Amino acid sequence: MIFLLLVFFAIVVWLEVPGLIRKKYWRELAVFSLFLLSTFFLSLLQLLDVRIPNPVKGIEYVIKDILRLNYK
Amino acid sequence: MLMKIEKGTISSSQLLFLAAAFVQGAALVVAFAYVVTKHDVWIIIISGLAVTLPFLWGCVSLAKSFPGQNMVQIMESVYGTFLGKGLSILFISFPFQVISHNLRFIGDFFVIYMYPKTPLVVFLILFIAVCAWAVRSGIETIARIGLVTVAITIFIDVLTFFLLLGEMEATNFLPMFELSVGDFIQGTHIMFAIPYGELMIFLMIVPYVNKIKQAKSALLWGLTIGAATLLILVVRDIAALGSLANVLVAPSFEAVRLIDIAHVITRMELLVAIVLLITVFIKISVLYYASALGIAQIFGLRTYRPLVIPIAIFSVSFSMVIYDAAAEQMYVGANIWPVYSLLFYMLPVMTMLIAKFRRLPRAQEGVRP
Amino acid sequence: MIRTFTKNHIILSLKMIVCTFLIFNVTGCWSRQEVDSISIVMGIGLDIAENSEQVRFTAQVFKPVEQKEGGREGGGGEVSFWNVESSGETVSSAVQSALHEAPRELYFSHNQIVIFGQNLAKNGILPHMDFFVREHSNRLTIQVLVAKNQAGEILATPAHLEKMPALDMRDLIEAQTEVSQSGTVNLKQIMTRLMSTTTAPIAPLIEVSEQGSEQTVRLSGTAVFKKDKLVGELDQRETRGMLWVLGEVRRGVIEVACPESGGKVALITILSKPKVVPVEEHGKVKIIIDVKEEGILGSQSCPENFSSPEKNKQLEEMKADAIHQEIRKAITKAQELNADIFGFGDAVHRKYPKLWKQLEQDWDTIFPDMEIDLAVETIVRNEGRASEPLTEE
Amino acid sequence: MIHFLKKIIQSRKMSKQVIDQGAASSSQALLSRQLAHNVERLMQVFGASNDIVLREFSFGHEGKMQGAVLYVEGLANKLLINESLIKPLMYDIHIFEGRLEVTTLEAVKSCMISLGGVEEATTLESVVDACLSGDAVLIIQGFEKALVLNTKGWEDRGVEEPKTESVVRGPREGFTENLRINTSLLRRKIKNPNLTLEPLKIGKKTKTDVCMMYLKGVVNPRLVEEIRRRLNRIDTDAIMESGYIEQFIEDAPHSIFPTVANSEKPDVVAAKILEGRAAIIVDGTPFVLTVPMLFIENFQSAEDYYSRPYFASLIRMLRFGCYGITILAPAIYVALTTFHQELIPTPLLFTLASSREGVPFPAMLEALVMLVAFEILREAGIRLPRPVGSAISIVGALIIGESAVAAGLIGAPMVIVVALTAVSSFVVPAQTDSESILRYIFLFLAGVMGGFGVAVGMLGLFIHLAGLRSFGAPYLSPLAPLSVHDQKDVFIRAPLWAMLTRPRAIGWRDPEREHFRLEPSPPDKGGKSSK
Repeated sequence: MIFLLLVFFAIVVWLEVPGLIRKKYWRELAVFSLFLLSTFFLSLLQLLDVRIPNPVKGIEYVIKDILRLNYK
Repeated sequence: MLMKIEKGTISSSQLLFLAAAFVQGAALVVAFAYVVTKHDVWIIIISGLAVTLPFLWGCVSLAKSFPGQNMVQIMESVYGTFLGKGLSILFISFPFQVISHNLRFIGDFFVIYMYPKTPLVVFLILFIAVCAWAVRSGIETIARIGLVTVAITIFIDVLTFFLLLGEMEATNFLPMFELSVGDFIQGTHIMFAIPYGELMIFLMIVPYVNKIKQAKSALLWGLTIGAATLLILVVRDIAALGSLANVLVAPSFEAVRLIDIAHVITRMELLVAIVLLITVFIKISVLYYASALGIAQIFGLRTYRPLVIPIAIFSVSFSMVIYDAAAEQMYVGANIWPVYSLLFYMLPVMTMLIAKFRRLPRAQEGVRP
Repeated sequence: MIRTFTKNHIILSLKMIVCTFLIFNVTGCWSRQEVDSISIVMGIGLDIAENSEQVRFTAQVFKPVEQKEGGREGGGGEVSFWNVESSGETVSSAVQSALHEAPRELYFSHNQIVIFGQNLAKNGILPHMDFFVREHSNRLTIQVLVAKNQAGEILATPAHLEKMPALDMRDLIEAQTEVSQSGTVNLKQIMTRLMSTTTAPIAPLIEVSEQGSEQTVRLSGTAVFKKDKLVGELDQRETRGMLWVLGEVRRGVIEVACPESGGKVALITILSKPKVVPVEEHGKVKIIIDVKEEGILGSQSCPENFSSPEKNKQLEEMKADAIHQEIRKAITKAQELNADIFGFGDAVHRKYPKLWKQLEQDWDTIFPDMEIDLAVETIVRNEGRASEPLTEE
Repeated sequence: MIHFLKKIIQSRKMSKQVIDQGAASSSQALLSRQLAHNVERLMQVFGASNDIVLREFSFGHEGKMQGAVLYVEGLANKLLINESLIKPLMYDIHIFEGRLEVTTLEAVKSCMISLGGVEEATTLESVVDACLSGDAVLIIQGFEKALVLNTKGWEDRGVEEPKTESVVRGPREGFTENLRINTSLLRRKIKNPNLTLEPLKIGKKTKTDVCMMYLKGVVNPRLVEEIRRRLNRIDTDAIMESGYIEQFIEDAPHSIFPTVANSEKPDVVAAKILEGRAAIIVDGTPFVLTVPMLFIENFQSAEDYYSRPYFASLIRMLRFGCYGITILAPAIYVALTTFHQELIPTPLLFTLASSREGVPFPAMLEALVMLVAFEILREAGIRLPRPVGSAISIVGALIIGESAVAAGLIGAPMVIVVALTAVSSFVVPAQTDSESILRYIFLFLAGVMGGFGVAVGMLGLFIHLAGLRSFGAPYLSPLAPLSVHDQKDVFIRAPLWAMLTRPRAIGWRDPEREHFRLEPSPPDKGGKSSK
């Protein structure tokens, strides 16, 4: 599975990066790399069954237990 | 002045259909409101519309007073670069979250009703792949699909409505208005926050309408048509299913399953699944496009295209973790999310007020004749 | 412009390919099932297993017969069904354990009927009903029946016209609209009644009857539930009495005695329309039932001529009286059983939502002594083909 | 890596320049005054080809003048050369004897040669080109110029009924391989001075005549400009057929959908030119290209417009339906039988289950095998000589239809589905390539994901089509950017008197096609005169 993930990300890089370099879109490349790296780690963690903090749980906690604004 | 990333333009009629399809994409989400308001859902569909129309009117007025600028650009010119970027990130995080939620809804629907043994992630990946394709093709392509989507949706909804006439009972709506004020407010809030108010995201698209003057009426009509479709849907479901509509995950799907005319015209539920698929596709694509474009603008990029695939992967990952169970989804959808989303709905209202206060659009016009 | 377009296409097609390959590898072949790898369930019977508290589950599955050369199917007399039996604590576990016996997975989407055995129905059907609402492939149009004794026995009775008993029974239920003497319900209707706080669920009763050496199934009246437990039954006339109120009499024959000479007149119902109106009087509710019926004269065995307006009127009155009696009988029975099979509670709820909040808790005590006004209006439209009866002159 | 790529590109450019220069130096040479020298150089160029005829002769007063005629046998009209060129110069010249001195090239051109097209050539290259395109070249001793005489006359196929687009009602003529005949066929349809013809020569080696035709005033000038740009871009050796041009100028070369239309019928091309399109005619092929192409053109047949509108509309809708069937039928069958058995009516499911019983393959493989078999049969049927072709179809029908089912290899319903698919594919012949490929894609999606896969595939297809453009016109034009007026010619074919405007995406420069109120109405009956 991890191998597949690597292959997938490699293909994404291979598809996107040359075009960006050819057009000299350095800024775009930087942002792209930033996003791709973070998504890569996110999906890697998911594959490894690491519990990722659930943002919805956080929202629920803030609204329900701290602010007490929820309906029911 | 930022360079224009999107070069395409859409016509105001395309905007109308896009907005209508966007609202129609909420057919599944109405289930949140069912839990709260039971057989009076149709009331909150209308009251929610009544609340949303002025809100949306305000949003489009804001866009019109800054012609050619989308929300991210407006906020930068209202709040200045630094604060503007910060608030833009907040604003863009909204569609970003909504994508994942909708993705999860549609994935869960297919898993529950049609593919009980298939892993959820398969649906998420395939679906987001198609959306990514559409987003990369640009807003023009998405807009062209809008009309067909709306036409198919209305056709199928009306068709199934008539085919189900035999199963319907008017008494299912009685007693009317059997809901407390609290439930009514909550229901209206749900309708505002989940299907209707999300049209706010069209603030990212309105600048690309070729005749900006018609954009306002197009958007408001789009919302109304979408709400009318939801109304047809809800009336059909309640009339056909009665109190069962409150306990089923997808009442519209179950209602269509009841169609059986002489054992010949029967088993038509695939139609509903297709309608859901394409309307949710439009909804996700618009949100997706808005977030890709917004992020590109926040970072000052010249194209949003490289961001499309990372956002797709992010959405899939995110929608895998947001809910542990469908019950939680129901609870959050009905009770937490409407409150939470006010944080984002505040943004255009606040921007409008501050822009009025600072008399911003006029000052800018003075600078650039 | 052209270049970017090209590039996009390569990227996207490649992406699609990558995605599909990913999907291929991630897992095997999930929800795929060939037609020849499933058992198509046509009918389900649920009983209580002997000597235990478990559910005995009977599924009638279609047995495909391989087509021979030229497309001709095997001999006509061949039985093309198979009843799988299994038991378990819940319906789901029983379905699972059926796979110990059945080589192919059970497939419920084409299920036509569910039969509850009497013992099981007496213990309550709600625990078993949940399966049919939750499991995705069950449709709400499934017909629900209650067996006079064992459901498995009913499913084992050979069919005469259709290939399978389940199909035969489905047709039988559909044919009931011609006589209107059993209260047929599908899953949606029974679920709606179960979800209501007061309305009592009903279901048609089915039994095996011996006709000479042949066994057949027959519908005989209606089973009445209180909440989800079987409490009693209505005979065929009482059933029709109930159906008049529910507005489900489509066709039916009412026999009345000839007023002057011996013999009977059979009157056929064409149309019927009830009106159930709850009325509040001094904190008490009363139900007013108004049934309108239209029909024709089907046949008569006496030599009287009913073609004059007076006679016709007389006939109409007699018919109204007969219907009145039928409905009264049903009401009496329902009040005896204290089961609101007519949905009067829901009618009150719809009209007086506020009052209902007070009544809802005490409905069990209100219903048996409730005042019910009944009015029946009938019309005899015509006398059929013959303008005068056959008489010996 | 990029540096490396740049290097490659640069080196390629340089080598090309070298070649070009070399070619220029050899053929750009001017003719000399010496006849012998010219002839020698020409023979050098042509080498040993024995279809080159060189006739040297002397003529004029006392045979003082030396001349040579050069032409290619088979391309030039021999009779014409003998009668109108050699004979006047060698014999008729004596009529003038004493009265006129025919000593200049001008005199030869104006007095002696009884041919229509005569031009002067000064370079060796133009002489060679002229020879190879069927002209005769007259070179005379003492002059630096040669005369190029239009004697083109090779064997041609006559105007015949086209094989690909047959009609029941409508003109029977079709384009031929000859560019001139083709343009004349179009000119005969549109007798309008605005019908403009722009000649071009494409192909470094073949020098194929290509000609763009459009109706000035109706066509969008930007479209013409764009076509010209794209045609001039083509820098290739050979143009064999209009398909070569198509592949060099199309908008979406990676799409399975053609964005350039072709037709063999002058009436179809004329109608398209009148709608505001441009035609590209290539010498040597009866297939004329028209651009821009819209997706709905695949479903419009010439006959729709010649027959009455009601039946035409019905057939139009049938074609859309058939397109759907031919790409989706096997996929839907597979999706239904392997994923969504609940959607099959119960009695039909019994039949299907019985017929599938004992079939050894999964439904998807079954469908795949049958579809491939169908493609094989079709290809064989096309390639084989006609008499054998029909035998193939009989064998195919027997093997697939009868034996495979009887042997229990294939279920009978699958045969029906594939047969329906195959027959439907012939209804929309213009889309054969997209049809056969999409069919497999959808089959694959259906086999893997069932109905969801098919629906996602349809969405993808729609996105793809909605994103396509053909020379600036959105491919799904009257549908996807909706144009209400143009709906008159999509699913229904409105009466001609109701189609008042040209398609919005194409001919919007001169939108009015005809005057409205052309609806015919008989004079009032029954006494009241219409006056």
